[in-house]
Amino acid sequence: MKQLITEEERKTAFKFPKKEDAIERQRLPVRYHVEDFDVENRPRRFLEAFAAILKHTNYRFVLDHYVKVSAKCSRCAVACQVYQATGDNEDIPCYRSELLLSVYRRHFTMSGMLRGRIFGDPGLTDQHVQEMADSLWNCTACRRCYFECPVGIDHGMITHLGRYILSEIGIAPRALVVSTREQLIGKTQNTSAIPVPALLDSLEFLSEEMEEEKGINIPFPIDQEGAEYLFIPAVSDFLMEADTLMGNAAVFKATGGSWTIGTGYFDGINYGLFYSDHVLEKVVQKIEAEAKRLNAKKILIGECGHASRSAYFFYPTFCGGKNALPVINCMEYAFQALKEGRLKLNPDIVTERVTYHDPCNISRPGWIVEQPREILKAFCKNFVEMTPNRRDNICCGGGGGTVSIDEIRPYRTTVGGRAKAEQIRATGAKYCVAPCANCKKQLRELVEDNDIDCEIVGLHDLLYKAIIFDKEKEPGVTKQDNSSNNEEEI
Amino acid sequence: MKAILTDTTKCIGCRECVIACKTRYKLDNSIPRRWSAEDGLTARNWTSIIERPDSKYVRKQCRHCIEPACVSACPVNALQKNKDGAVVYDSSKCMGCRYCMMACPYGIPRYDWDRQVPYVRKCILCAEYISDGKQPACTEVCPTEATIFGERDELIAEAHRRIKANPGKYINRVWGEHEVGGSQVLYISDIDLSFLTYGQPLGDKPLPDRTASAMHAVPYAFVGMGSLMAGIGWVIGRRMKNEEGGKDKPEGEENE
Amino acid sequence: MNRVRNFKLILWMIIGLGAAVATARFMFGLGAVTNLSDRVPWGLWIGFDVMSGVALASGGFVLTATVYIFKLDRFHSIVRPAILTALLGYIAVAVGLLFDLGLPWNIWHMMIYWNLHSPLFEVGWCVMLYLTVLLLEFFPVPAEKYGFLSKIRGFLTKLRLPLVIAGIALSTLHQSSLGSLFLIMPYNVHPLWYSPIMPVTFFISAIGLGLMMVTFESLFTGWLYRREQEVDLLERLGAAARWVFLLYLAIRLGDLAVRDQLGHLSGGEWQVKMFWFELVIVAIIPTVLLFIRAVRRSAAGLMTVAITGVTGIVLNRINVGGLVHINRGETLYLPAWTEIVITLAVIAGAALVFLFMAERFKVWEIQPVDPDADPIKMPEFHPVDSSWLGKPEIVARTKYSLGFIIAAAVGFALLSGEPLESRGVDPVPAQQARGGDTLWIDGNLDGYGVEFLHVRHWYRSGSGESCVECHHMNLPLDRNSGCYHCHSDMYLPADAFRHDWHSSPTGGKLACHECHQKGVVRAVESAKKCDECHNDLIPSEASIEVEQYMAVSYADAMHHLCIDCHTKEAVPRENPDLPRCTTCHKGQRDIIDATVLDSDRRNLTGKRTLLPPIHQE
Amino acid sequence: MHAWIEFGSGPLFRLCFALMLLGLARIVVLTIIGMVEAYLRNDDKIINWRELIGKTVSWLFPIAKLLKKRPVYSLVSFLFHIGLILTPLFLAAHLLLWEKSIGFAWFAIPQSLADYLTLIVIVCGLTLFLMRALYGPARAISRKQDYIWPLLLVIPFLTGYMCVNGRISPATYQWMMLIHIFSGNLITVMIPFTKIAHCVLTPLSQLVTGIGWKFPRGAGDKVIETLGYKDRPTWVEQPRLGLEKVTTVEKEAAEK
Repeated sequence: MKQLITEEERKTAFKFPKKEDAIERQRLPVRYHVEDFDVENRPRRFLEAFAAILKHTNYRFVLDHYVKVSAKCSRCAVACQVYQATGDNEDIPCYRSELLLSVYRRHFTMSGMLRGRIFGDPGLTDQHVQEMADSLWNCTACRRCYFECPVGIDHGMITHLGRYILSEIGIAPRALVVSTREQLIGKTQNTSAIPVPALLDSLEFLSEEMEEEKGINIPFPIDQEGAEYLFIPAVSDFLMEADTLMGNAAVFKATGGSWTIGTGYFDGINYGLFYSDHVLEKVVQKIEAEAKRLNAKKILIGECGHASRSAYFFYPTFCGGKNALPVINCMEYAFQALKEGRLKLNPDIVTERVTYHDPCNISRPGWIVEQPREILKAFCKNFVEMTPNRRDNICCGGGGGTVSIDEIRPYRTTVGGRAKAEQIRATGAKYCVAPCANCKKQLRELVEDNDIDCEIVGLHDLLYKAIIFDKEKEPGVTKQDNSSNNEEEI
Repeated sequence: MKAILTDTTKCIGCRECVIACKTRYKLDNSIPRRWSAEDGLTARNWTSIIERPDSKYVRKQCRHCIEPACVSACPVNALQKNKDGAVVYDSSKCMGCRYCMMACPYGIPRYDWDRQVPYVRKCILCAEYISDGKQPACTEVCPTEATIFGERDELIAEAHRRIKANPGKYINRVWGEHEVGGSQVLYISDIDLSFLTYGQPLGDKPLPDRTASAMHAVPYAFVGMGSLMAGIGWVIGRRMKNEEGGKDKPEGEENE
Repeated sequence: MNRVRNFKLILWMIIGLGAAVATARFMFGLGAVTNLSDRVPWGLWIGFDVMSGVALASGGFVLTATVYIFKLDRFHSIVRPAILTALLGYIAVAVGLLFDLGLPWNIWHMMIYWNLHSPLFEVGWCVMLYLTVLLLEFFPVPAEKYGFLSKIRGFLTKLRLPLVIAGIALSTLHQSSLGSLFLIMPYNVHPLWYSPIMPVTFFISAIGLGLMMVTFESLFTGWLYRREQEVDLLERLGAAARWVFLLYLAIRLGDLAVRDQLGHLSGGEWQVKMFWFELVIVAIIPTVLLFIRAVRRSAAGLMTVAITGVTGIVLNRINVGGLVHINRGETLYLPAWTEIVITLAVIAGAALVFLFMAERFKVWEIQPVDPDADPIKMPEFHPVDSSWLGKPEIVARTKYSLGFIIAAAVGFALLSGEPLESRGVDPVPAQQARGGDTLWIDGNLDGYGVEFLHVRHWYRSGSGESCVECHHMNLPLDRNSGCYHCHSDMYLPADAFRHDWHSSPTGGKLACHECHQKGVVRAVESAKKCDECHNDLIPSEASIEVEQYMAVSYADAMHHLCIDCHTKEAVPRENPDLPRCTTCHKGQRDIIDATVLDSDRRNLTGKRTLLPPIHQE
Repeated sequence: MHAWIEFGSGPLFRLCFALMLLGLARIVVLTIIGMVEAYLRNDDKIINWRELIGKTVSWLFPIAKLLKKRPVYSLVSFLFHIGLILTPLFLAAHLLLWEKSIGFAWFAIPQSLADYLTLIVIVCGLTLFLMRALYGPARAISRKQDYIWPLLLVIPFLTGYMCVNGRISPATYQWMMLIHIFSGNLITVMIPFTKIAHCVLTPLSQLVTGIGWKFPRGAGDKVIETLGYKDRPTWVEQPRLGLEKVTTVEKEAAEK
């Protein structure tokens, strides 16, 4: 009965329609997650998973509402950068939502019941499931269309739900599933599979490097109980974005904040946000467990859009509502420090033109929009905005987890990110600040593939360069600990 | 006790009394209802002239019984008999059960069927006017003195005097003298007035007496039934306990 | 559970229909939705909702007596549903009464204004007290589910015996007092029903009805939920009920004999037939059937008996409550559909609450369980249309609300607009026969009027365009108003000019100065005349002048129309009698030559126009 | 013909109108019940009211958004909605019908304005239809009913305009009125059951989305349990990284 999806089947099944006037799009070579799942009865299993999810979650009333109000006005088409690039009907947000809404309408409402009875509508077909599978993973889940919908339909949520259902029947990108599996039940407990000793080594190395560069000891506190902030960056920062991490440490050093990195769990990445509420919940709860273990007061998320969003918006949801610990982003922290004058920046270091890319996940809800700009304006003389910007920005093209699927890099850089590439090119900036692990990766590939002369950096990379340490005011604790180092420097 | 005596032989059917009544109580116009065709009384027509064959006219109005069924029936005392004997209506007490309309042997009280806030309406013998020593509107305006107002005893005497004085003209009966305990609106006539009670001959026994016996039994029934049940329950319970003997399993509470 | 769901859907639809009617009842008054009249002030709502409702709920006191006084513990399993039925029955009575009372917000007056002579007062008090007793008796059942109520529950359980005794005593009082209500109407209630021992017969029939109602309720819910039916228990109830019915039969017939009213039975009136029909289904059929053992032991047999018995006693209550009253005059009362709908809706509401309670709390020994409510159960798609509408509560919410609104909308559509205000009003005869041959002009519909040979007048006044000589304008924007819309009373003048309407923005939108000249006191006399604006309202040939804002009274209008013309015509026709009253008022209508009007009268009667019977002395 | 018009504007209209009102009330109530249920099931009770209300208002009065993207389309659809709402509700002729049936009415817009609005609705409706038919993305997402609706909405306006301005009418007044009434009724009754329901649901959309984004805790586990995938990792038993403190914390949690 059980049968794996064979390579052959996938090749024949996954085809994208071609449009003459649009960019010729390759077939997305997404490797779907293959578990021991029955591929025979996909419609039935899809419906069962759908029903089970409707039964236990809150999506039912949302869908009920959406199927009633959807007016099919096609305004969202102008908002979607993927559609603008491909011209493919499948990429119109409303079209994509309708794929799922039509299933809901047919199988879960009175009108669908009547349609089944009177017209003998056979209902969901395997082809339709396949169409959903193809379409839903194309979306970058940037939710720009939500702002364009006059009746207030959040296509992002429908995509979110659709992916959840598909993942329940085993249709989810392998890259996402593999990494979350490592994160949740693997040995290393993080998506990049960094073992703790390696982490400690690299932190020590970074600490030393900072001492060399800045001439001051900037420690990475590990497993300190009772610290005010539990720092949870995207795990890729530890490997690839050392500058960002150093910037974070430097800001804490300069502001004298009490923080720590937990070795029990230190990964902010939450791919559950992209494909499964179940995983989302479990990952968020891991953060909670670590915060409890270290008795932290607040949770501080590093420079990462979806990590911030999944923690900020879902921590109260999954970890005890009102009693949940407050979650803040490191940029909020830096901004607060800057406002209070605890953070001093040298305005003469970064003289090149700088622009700022809003990661969708934190800017779209209006959460972190002005803070990084204020920080940048404080020390970058040549700061320019992209158009459009702020809450109305354009996605980097790697959102919704697509960035971690290496197979589709050409698609991401030529289709998904085309609009973004044009934007960046238009600004003519040397530095593009993208305070998000996903955006950074995607944008780097984007500028590389599109030959744009622009360096993609994190906000804290620049902060690290510009920060001025107030040495007299250095807290006594660190002084004593590292007294020898300090003396040498002086 | 005041009364009205109507001599149908003198009535010319001019309806001055109807208009006077409506004017005095500012009764507005009513949509004619099918059933009001029978006697012309409506919630806004408290008195009416019924035309009988051979140009006979009979005025219909509330009879103001000496022991009124409606007053006895009203559960909230909205209908009361005042010191002059007028049966008056207190709309602020009424709850609209219409038991009075059912109880009246003459079928007098009328209802505001077409209003959201309906009241029971009928002739109130111009109660506030006669307590000031004035006359009811109808008797005041009657051009032929067919309907006159006065003390009940005097009017009864007058009625009998007229009947005696004109033998053969009147039917030898004063309507309202004895029926259901007597009423304060009296008629003498040369035609049979039984159509005012839909052909039913009324006895002399006041209607409230008929329920009184049942009502008097109420406390006894309550106490009697209560103690009977308590007694039976006690006896049976005791017998069952005896039968069960040693087994002391508490009954009742455990089951429920 | 599908059967239950469909049943509930039907109940919700009935309630929807009822909601529409209830809106009309409170917006437009009792007259709009009932066929009640001054001659028939009590109708179905009293006869069924209140009188039968109270009687139907008597199962409560009968069974509590059986179980707690006579200690017949085997009936214990049906005492809870019986108490719940009684409780809901009494609440339904109260709700039904709220519709029937003209001033329902004054219902509490019964508590503060005491009239100890009124049987209705006593009934009211007993119902209120018994309702309280029933609430206290039933309270332990829902309280089982909530731990924090356990103390009150324990206290009430201890108090049960006194409560039961008080309940029985109160029931005895008001079940019989419902009979006492009619003691005051010896001249109204038909002698076959009126009897001084009505309180006793009411009480006995209530006991029988209580037993039958418990049987019916148990069998019906058993069918509904596919429960095991307690036929063995019900058989015993039936065995008891046969003696009650036999006693009832004996008392009814014996009473007739004692009061020497047996002679009425030989009459051919419909009331006699009704009496026999009632007695047969209320007593004879159930008694006979219940004496047959096989019937008592089969669910179908018991159901038949229960239905006949219940119907019979309900019929008895309706009969006594208004149907067989003999002082109705010519007015015949049949309940309007709206009345029936309200009655059904009240019952449907009670049934829904019953089912809700039964599903929620332990009313029966075995609480019915909905298999779909299991939280972890895999949703089942319907095999035919492969749809799944959600969890049971969501399905219920969706379907029932849909049924409710559709039924309510149908109700609003059926409640016709104009007759709402004018139920019981006939079209004015003069209008009805316009263009006909002979009119019977009868403004106040009292049956006394004037014969009018229409064709002759039309011919005399020149035929052709002459209609406007007499027929004047209708109301603006009005198609076929009856005469009474302006001439609304026979004798008093009425307002023809709608000042509000003329000044309202939706109507004439006229500013004050457009009719009232500036600097002049604003009064009727100084205002513009109607025909200055409405110049096309009356054709120029008309003999009527529109100057007045007050329409004259109907009688005056008619007289004005006729006398003017007759006076003018008197000279050329050399007929001095023409303008005299007696020319038209030839006496009353029985004096008019019957043959002249015969055909027309028949036509008119066919058109719902009521013509009074010819009075003959 | 006259009888049909009477029927259409009488019982049929009452049926359709009642269905519309009750149906709209029903979906609003059902949505609110769903919302409250979801809200109670969630742990996260924080709702950003300012944001939600701000977004709702900005779409209900989309002045600022009008000129951003697709300005022509936005303007046409805005005008279409204005006319669609104002004209049926505030036309004097309709108000007279209201006054006749329910006894009161409200202020009317001038007839000339109503005429202009009607023309605007007709033109905008046709434009919207054409835009849908000619614009690629719109065509891609349109269902049959999406094409039918703008045309259907235009019909009563067109016929209504022809009734008022009889000279341009191709058929008699009666026919136009008949079509006007029946198409109006059809639209009225379909409002709560089709996408036109957005007329009452749109103000709730942002709140629905806001609450929808908060998920109930533990739902994922229940879904897995319901689906019964035995071989599915439930993420429940997770081996922890070998630091001592982690395991102790877990043990404590397990003991609790």
